Amino acid sequence: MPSESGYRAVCRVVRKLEHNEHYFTLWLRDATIARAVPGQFVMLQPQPQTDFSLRIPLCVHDVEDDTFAVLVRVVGQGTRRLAAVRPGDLLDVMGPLGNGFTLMAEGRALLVSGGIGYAPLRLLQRRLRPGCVTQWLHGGRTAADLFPADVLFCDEGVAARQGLVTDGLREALAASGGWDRVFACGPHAMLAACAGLCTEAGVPLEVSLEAYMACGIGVCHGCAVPAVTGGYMAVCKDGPVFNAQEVDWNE
Amino acid sequence: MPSESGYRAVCRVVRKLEHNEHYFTLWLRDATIARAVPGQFVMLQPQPQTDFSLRIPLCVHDVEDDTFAVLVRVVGQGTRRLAAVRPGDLLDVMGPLGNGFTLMAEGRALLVSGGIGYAPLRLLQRRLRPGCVTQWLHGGRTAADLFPADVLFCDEGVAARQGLVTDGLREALAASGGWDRVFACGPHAMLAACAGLCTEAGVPLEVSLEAYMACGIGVCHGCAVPAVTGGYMAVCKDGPVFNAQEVDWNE
Amino acid sequence: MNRLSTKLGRIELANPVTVASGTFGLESGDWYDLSRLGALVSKTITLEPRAGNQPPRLFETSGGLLNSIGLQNPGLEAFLRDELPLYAAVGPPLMVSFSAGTVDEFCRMVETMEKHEGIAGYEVNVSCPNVEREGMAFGTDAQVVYDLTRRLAALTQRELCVKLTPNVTDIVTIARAAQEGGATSLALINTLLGMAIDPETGHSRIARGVAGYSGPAIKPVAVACVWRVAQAVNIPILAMGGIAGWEDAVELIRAGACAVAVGTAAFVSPDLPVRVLDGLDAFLARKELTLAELVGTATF
Amino acid sequence: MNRLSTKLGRIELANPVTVASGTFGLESGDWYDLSRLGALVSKTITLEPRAGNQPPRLFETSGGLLNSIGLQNPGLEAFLRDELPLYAAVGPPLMVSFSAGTVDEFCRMVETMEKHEGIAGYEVNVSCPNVEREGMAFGTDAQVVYDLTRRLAALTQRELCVKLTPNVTDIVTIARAAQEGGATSLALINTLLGMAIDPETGHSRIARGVAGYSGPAIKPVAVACVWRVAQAVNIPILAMGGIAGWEDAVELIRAGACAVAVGTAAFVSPDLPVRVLDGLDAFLARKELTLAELVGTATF
Ligand SMILES: Cc1cc2nc3c(=O)[nH]c(=O)nc-3n(C[C@H](O)[C@H](O)[C@H](O)COP(=O)(O)OP(=O)(O)OC[C@H]3O[C@@H](n4cnc5c(N)ncnc54)[C@H](O)[C@@H]3O)c2cc1C
Ligand SMILES: Cc1cc2nc3c(=O)[nH]c(=O)nc-3n(C[C@H](O)[C@H](O)[C@H](O)COP(=O)(O)OP(=O)(O)OC[C@H]3O[C@@H](n4cnc5c(N)ncnc54)[C@H](O)[C@@H]3O)c2cc1C
Ligand SMILES: Cc1cc2nc3c(=O)[nH]c(=O)nc-3n(C[C@H](O)[C@H](O)[C@H](O)COP(=O)(O)O)c2cc1C
Ligand SMILES: Cc1cc2nc3c(=O)[nH]c(=O)nc-3n(C[C@H](O)[C@H](O)[C@H](O)COP(=O)(O)O)c2cc1C
Ligand code: FES
Ligand code: FES
Repeated sequence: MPSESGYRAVCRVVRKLEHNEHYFTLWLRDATIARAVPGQFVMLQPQPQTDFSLRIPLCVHDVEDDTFAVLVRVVGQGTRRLAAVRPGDLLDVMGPLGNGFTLMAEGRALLVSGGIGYAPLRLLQRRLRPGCVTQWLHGGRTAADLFPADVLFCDEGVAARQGLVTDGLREALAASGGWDRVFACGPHAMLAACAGLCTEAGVPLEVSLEAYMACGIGVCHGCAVPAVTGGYMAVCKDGPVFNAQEVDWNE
Repeated sequence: MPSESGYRAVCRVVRKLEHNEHYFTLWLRDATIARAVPGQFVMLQPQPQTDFSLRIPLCVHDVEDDTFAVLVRVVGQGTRRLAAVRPGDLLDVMGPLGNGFTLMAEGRALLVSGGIGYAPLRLLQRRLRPGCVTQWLHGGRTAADLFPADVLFCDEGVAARQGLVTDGLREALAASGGWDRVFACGPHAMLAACAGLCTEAGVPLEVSLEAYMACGIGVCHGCAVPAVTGGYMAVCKDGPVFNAQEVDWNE
Repeated sequence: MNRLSTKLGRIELANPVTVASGTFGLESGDWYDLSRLGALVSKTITLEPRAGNQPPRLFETSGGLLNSIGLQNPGLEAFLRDELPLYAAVGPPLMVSFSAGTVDEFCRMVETMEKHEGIAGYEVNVSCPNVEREGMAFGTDAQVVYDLTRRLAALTQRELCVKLTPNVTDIVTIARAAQEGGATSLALINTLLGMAIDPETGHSRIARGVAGYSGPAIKPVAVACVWRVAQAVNIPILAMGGIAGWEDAVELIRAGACAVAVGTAAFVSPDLPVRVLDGLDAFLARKELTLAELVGTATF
Repeated sequence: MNRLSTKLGRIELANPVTVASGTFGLESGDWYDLSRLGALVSKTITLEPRAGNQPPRLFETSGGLLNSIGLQNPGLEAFLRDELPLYAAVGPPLMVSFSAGTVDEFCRMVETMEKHEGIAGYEVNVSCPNVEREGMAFGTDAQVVYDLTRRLAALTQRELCVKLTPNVTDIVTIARAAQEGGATSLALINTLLGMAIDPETGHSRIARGVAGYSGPAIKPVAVACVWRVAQAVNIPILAMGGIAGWEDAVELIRAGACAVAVGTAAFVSPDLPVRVLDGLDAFLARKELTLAELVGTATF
């Protein structure tokens, strides 16, 4: 994985897709960051910044030549400000940061996402495809949270199955054929449930975690996640991708 | 004078004139505020406000039917933010606030301004005109600070006389003919000098003062200016126009 | 609006929203119906008139405001004569904020005020950083606060609210002292100590140097103070410090406040108190909670 | 860059800009040439390794940051073995920030560090809650600060800088106590106490509740503390608190600081320390001043 420690660039927004009032995708141009591997993230700051606010951590959602995409869910002031960005605008980006998912050369990979957890799995799915069989289960609380995947779970709308994406995971793990690895990203409770199901089924699970971040590079110890071995790991530096067994899901 | 206490409106910017990189004029539509008399001011807030910042006090520079103008000098964050406003945008305005200049029905009035002190004298000059003889002396530190007036003072450019506007005032007061009243607005030091000259010449002087403001309506006691009688007056409520003799210029 | 009713010590309030002393008060009546407030709080009054501090008295910083008004006020006599009747006409219970340089003077002021109708309670301002008492506010010494409160408590059956400064090592100690002295409620927080200097010229932005710091920037400090004090006392808390929207009021109430006051942010939006009130009401309706049920519900 | 040179007690610094303990340190080397800094300051180290506090540990507020890291660090032994050599390789003098729960433990740490080269001085972090004082920080009690400083001063000829908390009634008293005990410089300010609560759920934004508040929102408090302390002591001050640009550094220097540290704002711009340095240099050149001439030039 490219260790671009210390890389920071002012990137131009080349394209913006507004999916609905809650989600949008920005495509930015930077050849170095576009070398990101699936699972890595960037720390992004709208330019120019008039008042103090921390950078926003966002997964690399996709890459194309010298451009990369972030899929953003609007949740608060920072993401709202980002939603006002227009093509042609410049953004100050640090990255790519963190580790990445295990890129299997072959085998059967199950992708499980909830809500904005969809973001990092897009690039993963594209990179796994050549040699792997993949299935992508995606769940959303409302129809606005749904994106293209193999099976959708939602209590709203006609395109999706009723219920939780973890119900889908349970079924998929029980079905014959088996899976070599599960990759999951979504709310913490969903990931904890995935961890339980995969442990039971004996299938390795890699999760992409979120935590409140300040530095994004392992300096501030802000993004701590409890380790099964005691103590804490840094989501930004030791992750954001973890083997589910490394994480203490009970704390 | 219209006492529009408690009037507050969201006004549309109908026109914007950028004079140079330091000054611009905004025309806003609101019939009530457009009834302002010369010398009154407004407290203006860019909309929507994302983070806390006080309102910006600005003199009513001119009025036309149901619109009014403010002439703004860019000096810091608030005025910089205001400089980004575009026609069609909305601004939250409180006003008109404060008292006004004495509107002489006839006689000879001398207007003296320095820099952004030009702002309130525009409307005054227009309102005095029918019955009064007026002369307007305006001074600027640089050519960018110059606006149309009868005599300009500046150490830069060809259109202006060298020296300070107070030199012009001294001459004008010494010249035959005499003046019934002087109206001045500008930096504090300039106004103090004007006060000295007018006292000497025995001509009444009205000054429009500035002070850091929070409320704009006489509540917070923030905009204090020392009174000759001891204690303080509130620029926002007892002014912004004062008889020069009311003010303690030495403090 | 029954769900909004609350109690500040000895007085019942129709709702928990009021204005912070020294910011928008009676004058807000130009922007909204003042009688909608749960209570009114006067500017801080002193026995004698005060001219206030030399200007400049204000400076805005990122997210906050520095002020050094110096308790400019017309003095007790003029207040009782000219302003009290105006407050009384509005309706909601009035808390008179007052301050003094000595314990005796505090007492004399209460004795005088006790002779007047239309005062529901007192907000004892022992926390103003802008008046000289060897540079330190009255409210920084637990023993002094206890003695003062005990003397005042003996003089009145009205609500006795002590307003605390956050500029102390342990606000909990001071809060306990006020409670033990007989305070029936506490108001917190007054301004932090702050200062700003013009980098270009070196001039202090405020003539007097160190000033009082308020506004959204101090909200986290207010929440921490309210939370810590609420754990330690059993008298109600009137909270203020950086409220700029109803969410901030909810935050302070969850931290332990029974009532809230809007200060600095109302300079920008004079109708903020009623917007806070309406927002709080809608929040309680949505959560199917009464205000009393919301108080102190912060969890870890 | 001669005009930038300064002295922090016993050590000469090529320039006054460093990094605040616990924020960007060595790692900033990925963004700029670390050797340009006037000094380096380590994260706070404790005798034993510390896992730190339960997450969430961070929350952003308007203009500021709440943190509750809980001094997560690998412990003194691992620090001396793994990190000290990295600092030494950079060049500028290193101040090791350290903390402990008892006076004896503070002393033992200095004794151990004295045996190692590459340490120019100590930043004694007395602003963290500790065991001997029932959760109150060491740095809130003047007598404790005096005793501790005196014990430490006897153990070293290196720079002895005591880092003070603003969460006290009178920071001047504490600063004087440190000076009398033998501190050769002071660092101020550490974080304010702050808290935030999710209005919707009532959960504290920080697992542990009350946290440390830093960033631009606390700058006016830092300026006031530096100004007041500078009037009262004659040892140099290393100032921090909300620096987000060179103007803020000028403000703190005019208030009385001989050196400044960049903290929270560097999370947004890792190269902020050198931008502050360059801006300060340009300012001094324009004003035809040396840094020493700028120190304490605030006027009223
Ligand atoms: C490694 C990582 C990758 C992420 N990838 C994506 C992504 O691809 N797309 C996306 O939309 N979001 C992603 N997030 C979450 C995103 O960073 C937050 O939603 C965003 O920072 C919220 O900022 P805000 O100012 O809009 O919200 P705020 O108003 O600050 O807060 C809204 C909510 O977001 C949480 N939050 C705020 N700041 C952070 C932060 N710095 N880190 C984590 N949570 C925070 C708060 O706890 C709160 O619940 C990722 C987070 C991490 C740590
Ligand atoms: C009654 C009155 C009428 C005014 N009329 C005009 C006008 O017509 N046109 C115009 O361009 N300016 C006018 N001003 C000045 C204008 O209000 C300030 O320039 C503006 O508020 C500065 O805001 P800022 O955020 O851009 O600057 P800041 O970065 O906040 O400060 C820049 C400078 O402006 C001063 N300043 C900041 N805020 C205020 C304030 N609230 N009141 C006074 N001074 C302040 C500061 O002391 C500083 O020196 C008037 C001021 C008053 C009091
Ligand atoms: C301009 C101004 C004047 C104030 N005057 C007083 C006062 O007279 N008495 C008092 O107790 N508090 C006074 N305060 C403090 C406020 O009542 C309040 O405690 C503090 O500002 C924190 O709340 P806020 O952040 O909402 O403003 C004043 C604050 C400001 C900004
Ligand atoms: C995430 C974080 C961690 C910190 N860790 C320490 C520490 O270990 N030791 C210390 O003395 N100060 C620590 N501080 C305080 C800073 O060094 C500094 O004193 C304070 O943040 C004020 O400066 P600022 O506003 O520029 O950040 C920390 C601050 C932050 C934000
Ligand atoms: S965000 Fe600072 S250590 Fe991870
Ligand atoms: S600005 Fe508040 S009294 Fe004038």
